[in-house]
Amino acid sequence: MKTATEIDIQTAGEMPREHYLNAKTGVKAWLLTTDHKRIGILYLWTILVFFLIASVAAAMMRIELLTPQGDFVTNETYNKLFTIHGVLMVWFFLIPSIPAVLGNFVIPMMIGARDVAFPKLNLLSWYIFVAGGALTLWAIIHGGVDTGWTFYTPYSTTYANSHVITMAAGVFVAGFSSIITGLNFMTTIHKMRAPGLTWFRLPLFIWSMYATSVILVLATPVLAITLAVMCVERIWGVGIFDPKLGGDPILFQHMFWFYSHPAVYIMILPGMGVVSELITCFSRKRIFGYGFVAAASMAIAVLGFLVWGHHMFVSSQSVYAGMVFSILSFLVAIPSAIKVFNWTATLHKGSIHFTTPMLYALGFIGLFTIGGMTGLFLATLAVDVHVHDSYFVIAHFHYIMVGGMVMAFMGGLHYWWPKITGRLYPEFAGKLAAMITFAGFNLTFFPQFILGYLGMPRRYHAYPPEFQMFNVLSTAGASILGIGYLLPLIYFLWSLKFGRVAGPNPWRATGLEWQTPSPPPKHNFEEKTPVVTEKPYSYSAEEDADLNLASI
Amino acid sequence: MEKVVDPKIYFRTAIVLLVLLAATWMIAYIDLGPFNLIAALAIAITKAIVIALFFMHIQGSSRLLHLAAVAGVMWLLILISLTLSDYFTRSWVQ
Amino acid sequence: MNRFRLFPPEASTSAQQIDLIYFALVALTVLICMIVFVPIIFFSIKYRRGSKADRSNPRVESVFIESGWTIVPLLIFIGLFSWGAVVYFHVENPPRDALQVQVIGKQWMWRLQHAEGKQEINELHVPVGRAVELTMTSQDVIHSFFVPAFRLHQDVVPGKYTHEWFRATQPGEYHIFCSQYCGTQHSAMIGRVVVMEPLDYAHWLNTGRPMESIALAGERLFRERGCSGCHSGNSKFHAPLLEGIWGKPVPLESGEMVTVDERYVRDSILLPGKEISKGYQNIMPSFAGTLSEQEIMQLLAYIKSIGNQTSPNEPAPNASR
Amino acid sequence: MPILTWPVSEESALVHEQFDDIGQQREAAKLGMWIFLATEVLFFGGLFLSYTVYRFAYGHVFVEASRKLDVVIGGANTAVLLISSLLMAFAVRASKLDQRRMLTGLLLGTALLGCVFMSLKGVEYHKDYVDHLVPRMGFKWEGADPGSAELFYWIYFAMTGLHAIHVTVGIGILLVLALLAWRKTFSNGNHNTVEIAGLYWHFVDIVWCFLFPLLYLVGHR
Repeated sequence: MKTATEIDIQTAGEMPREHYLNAKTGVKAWLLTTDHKRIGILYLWTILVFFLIASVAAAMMRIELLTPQGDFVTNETYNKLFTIHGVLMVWFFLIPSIPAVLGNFVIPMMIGARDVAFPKLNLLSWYIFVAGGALTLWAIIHGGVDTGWTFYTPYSTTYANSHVITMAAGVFVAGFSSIITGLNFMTTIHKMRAPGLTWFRLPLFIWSMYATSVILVLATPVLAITLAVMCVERIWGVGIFDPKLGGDPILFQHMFWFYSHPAVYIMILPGMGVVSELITCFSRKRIFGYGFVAAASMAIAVLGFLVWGHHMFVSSQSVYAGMVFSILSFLVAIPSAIKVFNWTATLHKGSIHFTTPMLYALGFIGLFTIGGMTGLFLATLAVDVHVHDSYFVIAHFHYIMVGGMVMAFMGGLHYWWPKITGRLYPEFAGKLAAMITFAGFNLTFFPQFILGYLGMPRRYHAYPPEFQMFNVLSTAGASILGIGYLLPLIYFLWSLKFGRVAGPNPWRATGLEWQTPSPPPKHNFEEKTPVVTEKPYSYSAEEDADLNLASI
Repeated sequence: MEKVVDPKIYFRTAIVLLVLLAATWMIAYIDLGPFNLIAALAIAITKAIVIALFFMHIQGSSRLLHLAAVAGVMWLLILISLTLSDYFTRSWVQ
Repeated sequence: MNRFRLFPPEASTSAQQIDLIYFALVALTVLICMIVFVPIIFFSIKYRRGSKADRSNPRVESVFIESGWTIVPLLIFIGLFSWGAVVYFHVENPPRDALQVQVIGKQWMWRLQHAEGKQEINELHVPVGRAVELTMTSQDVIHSFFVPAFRLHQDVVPGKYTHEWFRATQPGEYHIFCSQYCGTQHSAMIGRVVVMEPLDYAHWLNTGRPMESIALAGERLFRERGCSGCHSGNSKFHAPLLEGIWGKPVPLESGEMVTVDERYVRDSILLPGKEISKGYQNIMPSFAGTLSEQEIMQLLAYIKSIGNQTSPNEPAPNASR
Repeated sequence: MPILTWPVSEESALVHEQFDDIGQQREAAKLGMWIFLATEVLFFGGLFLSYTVYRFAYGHVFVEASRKLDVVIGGANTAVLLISSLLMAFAVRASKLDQRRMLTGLLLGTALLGCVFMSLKGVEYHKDYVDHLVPRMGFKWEGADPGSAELFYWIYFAMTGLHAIHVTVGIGILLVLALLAWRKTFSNGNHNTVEIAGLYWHFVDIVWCFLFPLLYLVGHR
């Protein structure tokens, strides 16, 4: 594989005539496509819709929390708002975003394949995703659900009087979309790698997507059966979680969190994969400790299944089980620590280009470190007794989800935008948006750590007056964060028409996906698929010391 | 042409399975206390392995398929064992 | 209670212990953030694009460093885990001499009852310096009794009793929150704990209508609902006697042994056929639906009181029942 | 597909565009199916977990409740499914040997045994309904602990119901395959689909191998 600088730079002036976007145009061509690249774009537009709805719900909640009294929306509406925010963000934005958008687009190209293993199944997974989303939106329009995204029994089965069954059905259906995506990626990565592309020459994004697919495939079915059993108990009035029959509501929590904790690793692992790509490309250097970072992804996937009990330390789970889950939760933090340290070490002796994706990647490392460390507070039994179900938990998982996953998704989107559309986004606007997002995010969620330890419970519509100052800070931050997310939406659309033509490899990156024109042809590689001969990220910081990526 | 399995293997597998069925049925009529459950599970696991090996052609297939076959069951054991660790130790509190 | 503050009041013994671990974790977080942020900023400046730093033969692999930042965090984590677990174990096990308070969580209010019988709604008056044990259950959904100032937090689950205890160290008023989402008025299900000097507490206890203690109320119910009809020495029905059985193992019809505790007595009241004592028939009527959670707790307090004395009138001939 | 001029071995005509050769395609399909079966194991796993938890909690009630189930129908059903697995295995073999009529017959035979299983199941469900064992639908239980008994029967109907749905889907697939086999779709080398359907059917049989002893033979009869 040629080193970055030798790749002949396609004269950046003109777009390739024939590529996957204009191969077959028309709505029908798009709705019946089996091209993994087009399916990725379909997913991008779909999750954008859900992200906007959930963000509106979040904005309304933040406005409500400006004042201690509940005077912006009623109790009932507030409960429905945080359920909408939770369900849509978790199942219809965070889980599908990197795997279904960037993963679908980039995985086949990165491993030198013409498409995923089962293209028709891939399209079916999008249709199932849209069907699940439609069901969930139908439930929201017809009055919403007020159980929270966790659907805890016996409230969800006996006492809630909202559209629990419809929303649970929507999530049940969307779960199968995740399963199919996971199954597709695992088979693709196992069976369709380019000649010479052994497991230890795979880019780290592929390793983290493989680990994510393992979790997608092994965790989601348990969510499906849990929601199905909850719905049956709600319809028939009798079920295994009903205390009147001697059933145990805690069993629902066990089955729900067996899925939902690995689900948070489904959300963060792809982000880690993207950051590994960005850090290496923009510090022009091979990753530090490739084997350890790849193994850390797999370790997170496996250990992630053993720790769910830390959600239930105060839920009358036995003290001894609490101790088992606590020590296991500490163990799962170690692979994440290894990854962060390895990214930091990669910067050593690199030649660091502060392009927009790099800003997002560095922001990710900063915020993910804080998010990860606050996770240790929740894994420590004694401290979790105090901060469980408080705003400390809210701040923790938003630092990882918004500070980590969404920053990485933005970084990945900016990094592969030239490959997806063939055009470059405006560099200055990109950097501006990244910094606004970073500032707005910290102002929004750092006060919530203090609020959490003060003891403000989560999902509160009204709160004692002494918590007001922190909530006002948080709402102020949320408005800045909102701007930070609107900017990319604007300049990405702008760049579709006016962005400069990017050429095959604007970042001089070494992945296989950069050795084909952008936007790539329908089958990714016109002649025969490339052969891989050496380890990934064969950059040389010395040569690229004065290469100016940011200004092309 | 993919290799084809000799019918005698299929017939032998079916007979073994039916014998195991009869065994699990008969053992249920003897009061072994807790061993009833262990015997029933052992026979059921044997039947599952026999079906997987011969009817589902796991025997002689790639190691990857072996792994995929075992993975689901291993994760189910994780779910059951850690959940039971909660239920068994609830009564330990002094 | 509503003054602005940056840190919750430390108003109970376990509060200090938990805050110590909290500060240790905050210090560790700051340390790890420095270990990550300082090198990033340093490298970003030193090795920025176009800078004239020495970039020859960079290291990309070092098993020594990797095992270093795997084992060191592991050791720190094991230390933190054990510290947290020890404090957790202490927090979860009430001392013997604790004041007994029964808490019933019901959709969107807390009903608390002291052993002496005094009842309170959304309020809890306790003496400073005395251990107080809460026996909690819920009438409908899962709630969670949360007093931030005491670092006290325990879910209240329908169908079972959960326990929590605290020893207040500072007089004053502190918030009670419900922290497990329980429906429309979840955020209205709040109250306050009033920690008083022991003298004021004793005075407060005696004001208001003279209340019969829970055990006395239980005894009254024991007669009114006809329990004493069977469960007494001179009854013509063959039913197990309850004196002196509390905490002792009792043989069941199915051959297993079960210790007589809250769960067993509550289940026997609501589902009499569930665990029948050896040598008895399944003739006891079920009281599910006719007894409220509060009344069950009162009966439990009474059965516990007579269950702890050695049975005065019968030496133990039928102890083998 | 571009019409290739030189004679093509029948196998390479079957290769989808994203695969390089037929071996890779078949191996990928098998791997995909086995991963799907892993998700099915975990899908049934939720119910096996609740069965395990409540069996340890309410063991003796489970024993009485299980005795009221009709073990003869359960045992017969197990035998029916085992034999249908045998027929399915021969069907896969016939598809590889490109014996069209044998393949169609065996597929129909397997589907028929599936229908026998379902009808026996229907009879048994009706008998349970008549015996007042169906939760919420006239459930009556004189024994010790009606709540736990209702839990057992709820789990019984949930597990066997979910399994019955999977058997019905399996029968549907088998009938479609029989039709396609009759129309020569699986001739000259395109036999992998039959093997994939076979994997699904054998999996459904394995699940029943666990359901029968765990539900019908709890403790000793």
